Amino acid sequence: MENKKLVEVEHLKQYFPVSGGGAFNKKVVKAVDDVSFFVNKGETLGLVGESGCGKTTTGRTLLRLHEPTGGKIIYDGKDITHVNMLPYRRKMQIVFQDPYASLDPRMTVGDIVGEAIDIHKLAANKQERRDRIVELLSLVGLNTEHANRYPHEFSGGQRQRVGIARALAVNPEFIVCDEPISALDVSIQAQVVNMFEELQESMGLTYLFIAHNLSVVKHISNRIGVMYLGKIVELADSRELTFHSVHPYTKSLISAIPVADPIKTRESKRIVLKGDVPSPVYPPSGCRFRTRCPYADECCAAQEPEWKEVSPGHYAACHHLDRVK
Amino acid sequence: ACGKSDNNSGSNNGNSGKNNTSDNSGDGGSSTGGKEKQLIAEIGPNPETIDPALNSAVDGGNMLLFAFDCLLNVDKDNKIIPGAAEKYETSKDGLKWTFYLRKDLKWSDGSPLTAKDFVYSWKRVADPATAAPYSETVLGMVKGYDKAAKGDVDALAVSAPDDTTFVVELSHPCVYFDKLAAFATLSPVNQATIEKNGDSWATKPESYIGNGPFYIKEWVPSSYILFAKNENYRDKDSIKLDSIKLLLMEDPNAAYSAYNKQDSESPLMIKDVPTAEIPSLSGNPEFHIEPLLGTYYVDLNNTLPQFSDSKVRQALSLAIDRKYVAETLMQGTYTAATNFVGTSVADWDGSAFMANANGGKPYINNDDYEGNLAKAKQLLADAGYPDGKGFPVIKYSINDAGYHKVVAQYLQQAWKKLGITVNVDVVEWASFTPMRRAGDYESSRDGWVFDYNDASNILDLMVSTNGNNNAKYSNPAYDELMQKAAVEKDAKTRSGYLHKAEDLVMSDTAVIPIAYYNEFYLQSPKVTGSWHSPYGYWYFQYADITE
Amino acid sequence: MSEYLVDIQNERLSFFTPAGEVKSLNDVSLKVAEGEVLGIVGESGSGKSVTAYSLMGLTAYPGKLIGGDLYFNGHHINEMKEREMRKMRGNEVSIIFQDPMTSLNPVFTIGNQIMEAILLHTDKDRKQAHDRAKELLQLVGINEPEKRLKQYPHELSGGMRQRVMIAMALACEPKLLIADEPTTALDVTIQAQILELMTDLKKKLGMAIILITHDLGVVAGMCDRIAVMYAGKVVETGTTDDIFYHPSHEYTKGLLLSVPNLNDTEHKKLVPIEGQPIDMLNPPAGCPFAPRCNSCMKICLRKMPEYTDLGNGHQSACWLLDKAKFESEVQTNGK
Amino acid sequence: MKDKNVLSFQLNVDDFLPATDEERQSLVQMRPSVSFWKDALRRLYKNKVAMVSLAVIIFILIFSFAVPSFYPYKYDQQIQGSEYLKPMTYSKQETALKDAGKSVFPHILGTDNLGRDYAVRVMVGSRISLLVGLIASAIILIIGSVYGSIAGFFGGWVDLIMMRIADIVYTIPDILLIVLISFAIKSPMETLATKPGFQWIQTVGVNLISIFLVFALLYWVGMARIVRSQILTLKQSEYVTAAKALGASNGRIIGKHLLTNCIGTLIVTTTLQIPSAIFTESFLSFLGLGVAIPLPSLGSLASDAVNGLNSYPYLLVAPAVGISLIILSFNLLGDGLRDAFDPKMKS
Amino acid sequence: MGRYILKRVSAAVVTIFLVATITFFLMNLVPGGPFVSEKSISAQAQAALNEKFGLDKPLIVQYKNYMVSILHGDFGLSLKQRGRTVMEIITSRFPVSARLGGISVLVAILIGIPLGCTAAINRGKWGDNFIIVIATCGIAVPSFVICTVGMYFFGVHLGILPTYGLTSPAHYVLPVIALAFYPTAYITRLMRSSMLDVIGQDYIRTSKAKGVSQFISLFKHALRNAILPVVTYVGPLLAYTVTGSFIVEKIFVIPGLGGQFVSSITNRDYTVIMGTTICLATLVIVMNTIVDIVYKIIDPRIQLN
Ligand SMILES: Nc1ncnc2c1ncn2[C@@H]1O[C@H](COP(=O)(O)OP(=O)(O)OP(=O)(O)O)[C@@H](O)[C@H]1O
Ligand SMILES: Nc1ncnc2c1ncn2[C@@H]1O[C@H](COP(=O)(O)OP(=O)(O)OP(=O)(O)O)[C@@H](O)[C@H]1O
Ligand SMILES: [Mg+2]
Ligand SMILES: [Mg+2]
Repeated sequence: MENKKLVEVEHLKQYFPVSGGGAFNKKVVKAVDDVSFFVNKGETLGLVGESGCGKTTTGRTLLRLHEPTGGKIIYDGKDITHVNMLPYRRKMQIVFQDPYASLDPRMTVGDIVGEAIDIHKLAANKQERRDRIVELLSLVGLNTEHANRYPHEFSGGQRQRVGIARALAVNPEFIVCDEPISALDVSIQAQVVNMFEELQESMGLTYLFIAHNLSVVKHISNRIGVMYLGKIVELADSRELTFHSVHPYTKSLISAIPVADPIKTRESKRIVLKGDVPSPVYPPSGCRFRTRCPYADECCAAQEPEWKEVSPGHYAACHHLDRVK
Repeated sequence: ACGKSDNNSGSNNGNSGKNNTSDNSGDGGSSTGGKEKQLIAEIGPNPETIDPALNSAVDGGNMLLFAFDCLLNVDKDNKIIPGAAEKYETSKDGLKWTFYLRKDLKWSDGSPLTAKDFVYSWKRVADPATAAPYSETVLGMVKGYDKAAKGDVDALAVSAPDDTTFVVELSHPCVYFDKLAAFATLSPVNQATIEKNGDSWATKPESYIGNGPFYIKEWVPSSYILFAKNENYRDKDSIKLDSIKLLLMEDPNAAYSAYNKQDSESPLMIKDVPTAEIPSLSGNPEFHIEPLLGTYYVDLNNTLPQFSDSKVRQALSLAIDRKYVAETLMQGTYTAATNFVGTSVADWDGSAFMANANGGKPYINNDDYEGNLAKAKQLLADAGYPDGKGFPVIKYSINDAGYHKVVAQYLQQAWKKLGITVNVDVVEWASFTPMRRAGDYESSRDGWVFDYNDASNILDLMVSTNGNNNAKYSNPAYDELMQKAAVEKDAKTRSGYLHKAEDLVMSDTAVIPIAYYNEFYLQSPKVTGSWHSPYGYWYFQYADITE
Repeated sequence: MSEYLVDIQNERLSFFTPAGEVKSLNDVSLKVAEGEVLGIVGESGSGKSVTAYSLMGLTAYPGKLIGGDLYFNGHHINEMKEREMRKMRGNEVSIIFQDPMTSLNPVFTIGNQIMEAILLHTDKDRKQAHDRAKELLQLVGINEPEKRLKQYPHELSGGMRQRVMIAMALACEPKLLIADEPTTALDVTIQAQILELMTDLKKKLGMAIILITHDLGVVAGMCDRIAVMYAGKVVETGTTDDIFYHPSHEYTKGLLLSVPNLNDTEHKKLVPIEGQPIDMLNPPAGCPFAPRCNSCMKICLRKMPEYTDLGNGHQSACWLLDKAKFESEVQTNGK
Repeated sequence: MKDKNVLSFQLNVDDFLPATDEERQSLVQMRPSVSFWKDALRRLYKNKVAMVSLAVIIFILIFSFAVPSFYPYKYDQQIQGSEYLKPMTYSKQETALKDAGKSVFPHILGTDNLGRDYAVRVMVGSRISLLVGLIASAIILIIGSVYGSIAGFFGGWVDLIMMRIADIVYTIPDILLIVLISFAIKSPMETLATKPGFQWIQTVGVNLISIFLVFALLYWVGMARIVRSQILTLKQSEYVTAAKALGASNGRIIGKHLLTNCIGTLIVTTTLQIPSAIFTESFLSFLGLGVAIPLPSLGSLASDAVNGLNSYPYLLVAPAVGISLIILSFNLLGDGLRDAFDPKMKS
Repeated sequence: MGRYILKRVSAAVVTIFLVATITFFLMNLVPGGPFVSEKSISAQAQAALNEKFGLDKPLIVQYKNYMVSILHGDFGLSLKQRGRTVMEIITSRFPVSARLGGISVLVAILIGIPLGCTAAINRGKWGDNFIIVIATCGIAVPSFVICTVGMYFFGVHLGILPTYGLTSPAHYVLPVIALAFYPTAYITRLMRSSMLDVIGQDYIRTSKAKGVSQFISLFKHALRNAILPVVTYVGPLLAYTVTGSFIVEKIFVIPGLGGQFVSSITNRDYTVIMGTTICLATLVIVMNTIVDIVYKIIDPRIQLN
């Protein structure tokens, strides 16, 4: 795998105003707060974390679907934080979590897939457009006949294929996959995961793969970042992360995953965290995980932990890496 | 000498003793009690004002008759009889009128009423600051009016040599001045209350002081006005009713339902009868159709080229089947017109003005419609529009009330027979009058109800400078005739001028008279002793209710 | 009558929609013993929830029970009046729904909602009910219960709300708790908390639980027995270990294979179950899983297989099991 | 299957042969493809009430638009002597004609005060009322949906200001505006009416056009609010984000994705607007601001008839029933459409 | 809450100011004037009147003067009803309209809500269809038809109800029926559909699962949620009923504000037009604010902003 950075974000921040604030001190949700990472060409970077920790926001801000509050986005060496995105819309695409909400119910599947072709004028004539749609549909395992149908006539897995076909229509290099499988049945998830892998192989795609199911992310990703409350707390090679995680949050996350193996489950000890994820409007001072962390002390409350390289390519942000076992 | 010196204002607050207005609006108070005789009637909607000087409406005038007593009154037979003045005399040249007031006249609050009050009241009418709409009509012939109307009120030649004598000097003779002296605008008003309360004196029962047979006890705007017997009235013994309750209704259906309900709350008389119900009322003894001094006519804007030819106007006039309009479309509530002045208007000698017009013949023969129509077609051809060819579309403007729409639609049909197309333009009322007055129309409905029983009242309209000359008829010969009539002191000669003037109106077809107004109303036979005057007033003052 | 707490026999249930009859449950039989935890797993739309709701008489509007017998704790549900049913609900059997966000009434306080069930089924007065509610909140691990009781659902986090739901369900110490995907809407770490809590409570209170989920991982640690449903049918039942270690139905096998295992050190390709779930409006005559089954046989398309008993209560409905039997029978019969 | 087997299952070796892919796929029936529209229509078809309403509307359309053109009487034809005939009665002349052996078409609903056949007037009146309803609703639909979608889509300050403007428009007295507009446009309209092709202006009257203008200026607020709130939720949809990610312009997103997805709401609100427009026209007839005479509208017929209710109750029946029927059927059709377009209402 | 109300008030002031401004210029653009009568009055008198009421000044000056006097709480004198102040007219008429409108809306709510709920519970059944048909008819019949027919039938033919005025409870019956007819029907339909929505919600299922009876589940759990759209409708409705009662007021001879509003416009009684417009605009805004607050009380999730 060539180690050329395709996408890079530096100190990315995305704050959303929330209602209820006064005129001067507007309250904000720090959905993404100073996040830096890069994705190499042809690799898959996984992003996991609990609901509301800012995964989706990271993905969308990366595509400038939100205007970033701060930081830089670099694509293929070029800073795209403030440029006109239209040319880049052909290179960066997104696949959504909800296969029901992400397809316009009033459009045929053909038109949904064809919309990108229309916008970027990728087809010279109607025939060409139709051929291209058929090609795309067959790429994701649907057939020609499906082009004239409406999304509600499809099952979840098929819809997700349509969503992928739509993203592929512009021949992108980079796709943000925002929890593309979590709304699917267990029996269908594997189909879609396999398809992502096959497409990556055949088309040389680069993914940012967002999910909260660590086992799937681990399965598909080369490297994984773990997010907690707007920040990345640990980032490493996927196997390194699953077997040698150093951050207490990552550890508890891994232990919390239910294993489909009764004996192992009975034997293993879950690390059950106390409490809930704090509100991103009022994040805890210092280390954001400290309110639920078994190792937290005053130091954690006072200071934000720094980003440390634990081993080559394995980063984590925690004051007590030495104490965590 | 300043006329408003009367200092009886000191006793003016004493109204509380008699008027005893408990302020519980709504339930009509004790007036519906057993023995009390209350007449409930409907003579129109909420009056805009009941200030005698400001009123210009018939229904408002009717209410003024209850609350005020003018120098002279009108009796059942439309004769002028003494009112607040027991007698009057006119100087030989007809320029000086002296009224002798009765002794011991009192306001409704008990304070004395003198000739000075009349001086004040008349000057108030002339005062431009009052902006009385009728000031010119009723005082235009009084000496000094022109100055008074410009602000110098004291120039008006009205004076009170003593408490019971009231003298008016005229600038030119006016044969019908006695009728004006009975006109509600010239009612005496109480200076003290006006000065104390300003314009609002006429809005609150407690400050509304009059000298008529009744005083206002309660007024709930848009609901009712309750008049109670005035114990200070000069002739209180002939008043049999304890109170009159006027329902201020706008909707004829409401009035009609209320009348038909026939319970203790129902009016015994209603003025607004839904027109569509009239056919079913014919023959009903409670349904009255009585003449009203007034004519319903059509204006053709004389300044427009298509109407400048009197042949055209005549043709349009002749094409109308007035009998059909009055008797069928207007259901007999109007009378087909044959002249402009109207039926009941009196001539100089008291005979009917109409009987002496056109040598005793009607100007328009309503019995030969086919003949008229043929003549109309001929006239139109003569004017250069055979079969209406080349004649522009006529826009006929009306406001939406009464029979206007019906007549308009009939005209569309009638003039179509001449080959002329009519478009009807319904204009909202507040814009309608100014539009017509500005001559900003092609043709429109019009009408006039007399203020006083003299042909000049309507004939004046056609004078080229008259503000109500909506047709913009302009004929120097006519103007001259009317001018002569205005200053002529011999009644007979004057009448001759007026007849000539009407001849001109009719031969020129200055306007197209359609029908004469009648008043139609429902009145229970229980009401006795009341009468309806051709000015549109109901005299309930001396009425009684018999079971 | 039955020795089981829950005994569902050949239940058939359809939804009569304008589009046609949706045969949601086709001959479903289930049994739950007292104190036992039964897991029901299966695809979305396979009828897990409908089964559970029908047990409580809560079948939604166009749905109708058209066959079978349902017994709960000695009651014959089919014949119960609405009034008797109401006495049972929330008292002998309680339910926790999938989505704690929408399952609590947004306009009433938590306290009000918990106390409602207590006041309804016990003789406690408001004061006592209030105390009981507080106790319940402590039981499900919510601190500051006094304050929480006065809060509205939207002021609580998802995990907290699900605890409230559990507290509400436990209010009258039911004999059976139905948990319909109690953790699907929650985060993994919160899911762990809730599962832990349920395991604890089961131990403490000893009630039977029906745990509905489509995540095999969730049932693995908690359940005594598991029923696997597919398209309105129970295709396999057995003890947890039987299902995980000796799956005999092709769907169960596929399901186990298609989940990636976190502990795999190698990158293995996943083995998905190909195809799409069937349309319940036109269920096929044969085995509903046949179109997606890799070992599908001609008979599968035509006929629904009978249950084959594999011992120890392990039952499975698959022609492959019959095939084995058939072949052995053919061999022994020697033609 | 003739060869019976010894097994308890009456089976055959062949049964256990692997099934081919085709055989398997044949089981997976895909439902016949139905477009969104067809699906909605199908549901509408099944809704008896809506279909009856539709039939009534079509019936009314025929009677108001087609029948008057060959009806023996014209709406403005005054027959002197035939005033206020009761239904199915004849005037003297007509009786004479009949006696003379001529056929006289009966006055099915009688005649009015000017001797005009009431049946044809009611028909033409419904035509006018329907036109008022349809055109006014169309105007409201266009303005309201454009305004609402812009406010909802751009949000923030744009939304704030646009919605405050809507509040203000909502509060301005409409009668005042109607009077003003009918005057302001009078002379331009009349000049226009003299031009070939615009004669109809004279027939329908300037008042009616000003009613339309007032609808255009004032009554879109309700529609705009509804559309806005729909857009506010719809714009959060992932398919809108998807379109953005594809580089779609704002116009394309509003037109192609947002408005098409409000279509159910739009249709329903519009059908419900029709009655309110008819009501407004009849209210204005009550104020004397309605259609130009002699053209009738149901509102003006009814308000005229109200005046003679005691003597001619039958004159009220036809227009009142007409108004009620139109409003009823559009309302019920609107309900039906809502159900048909609402994917949640599949049950 | 205090801050919220402050915010609303300032927004309201701006809205009312703009409405007043627009109305002011609109009404002056309309042809015709207040001092028009069939008989022309003299030029002097006309001028005197204009001067008296300040109509002789340039429009912009009139506007300024008017705004300034409003700030001092002075709405001026009626131009048509000589001697009456606008304030007096409004304060005498508003209570009448408000009482009538209030009762009508109350009746509409008291009938509409139970009817709507009943329909929703019996969805698809005979009772539901019956209620729906009745309610739709209620929407379809114009109010002036109801008024007149009611008046003739109950008032005149049967003679059991008074036909005009508002002096006793019996007097209220017909006008209230006429005014409440449409809103009752509307609320019934609104209630039914929102009730159907709510009945399908998960928390209703939860309440049933707790063993709550159908009745309580409906009236405790569902109603409070389902009533929100009705609340939204009722707020402006009350304001609308006050203005929209023009026809009813006219037919039943009720001295209310609706009739006054219409007649002030047809009379070009400028000061009264302004006064009533401001009064009604205020009413609309106040009602909307109340709705928002009631909303907040009913639904704790709502945040006032
Ligand atoms: N457009 C927005 N406006 C305001 N707040 C937002 C917006 N989008 C997201 N947020 C907030 O930002 C935070 C992060 O949200 P985000 O959707 O990125 O989380 P996530 O990790 O994708 O969660 P999930 O797993 O639920 O999808 C949340 O608290 C969310 O409420
Ligand atoms: N109200 C309803 N109307 C029509 N069909 C329904 C209704 N409720 C359920 N169904 C149908 O019944 C079948 C079983 O539904 P059920 O909710 O039991 O599935 P489930 O196994 O619980 O799925 P999930 O995992 O998605 O909750 C589905 O096919 C569904 O379409
Ligand atoms: Mg997300
Ligand atoms: Mg379910």
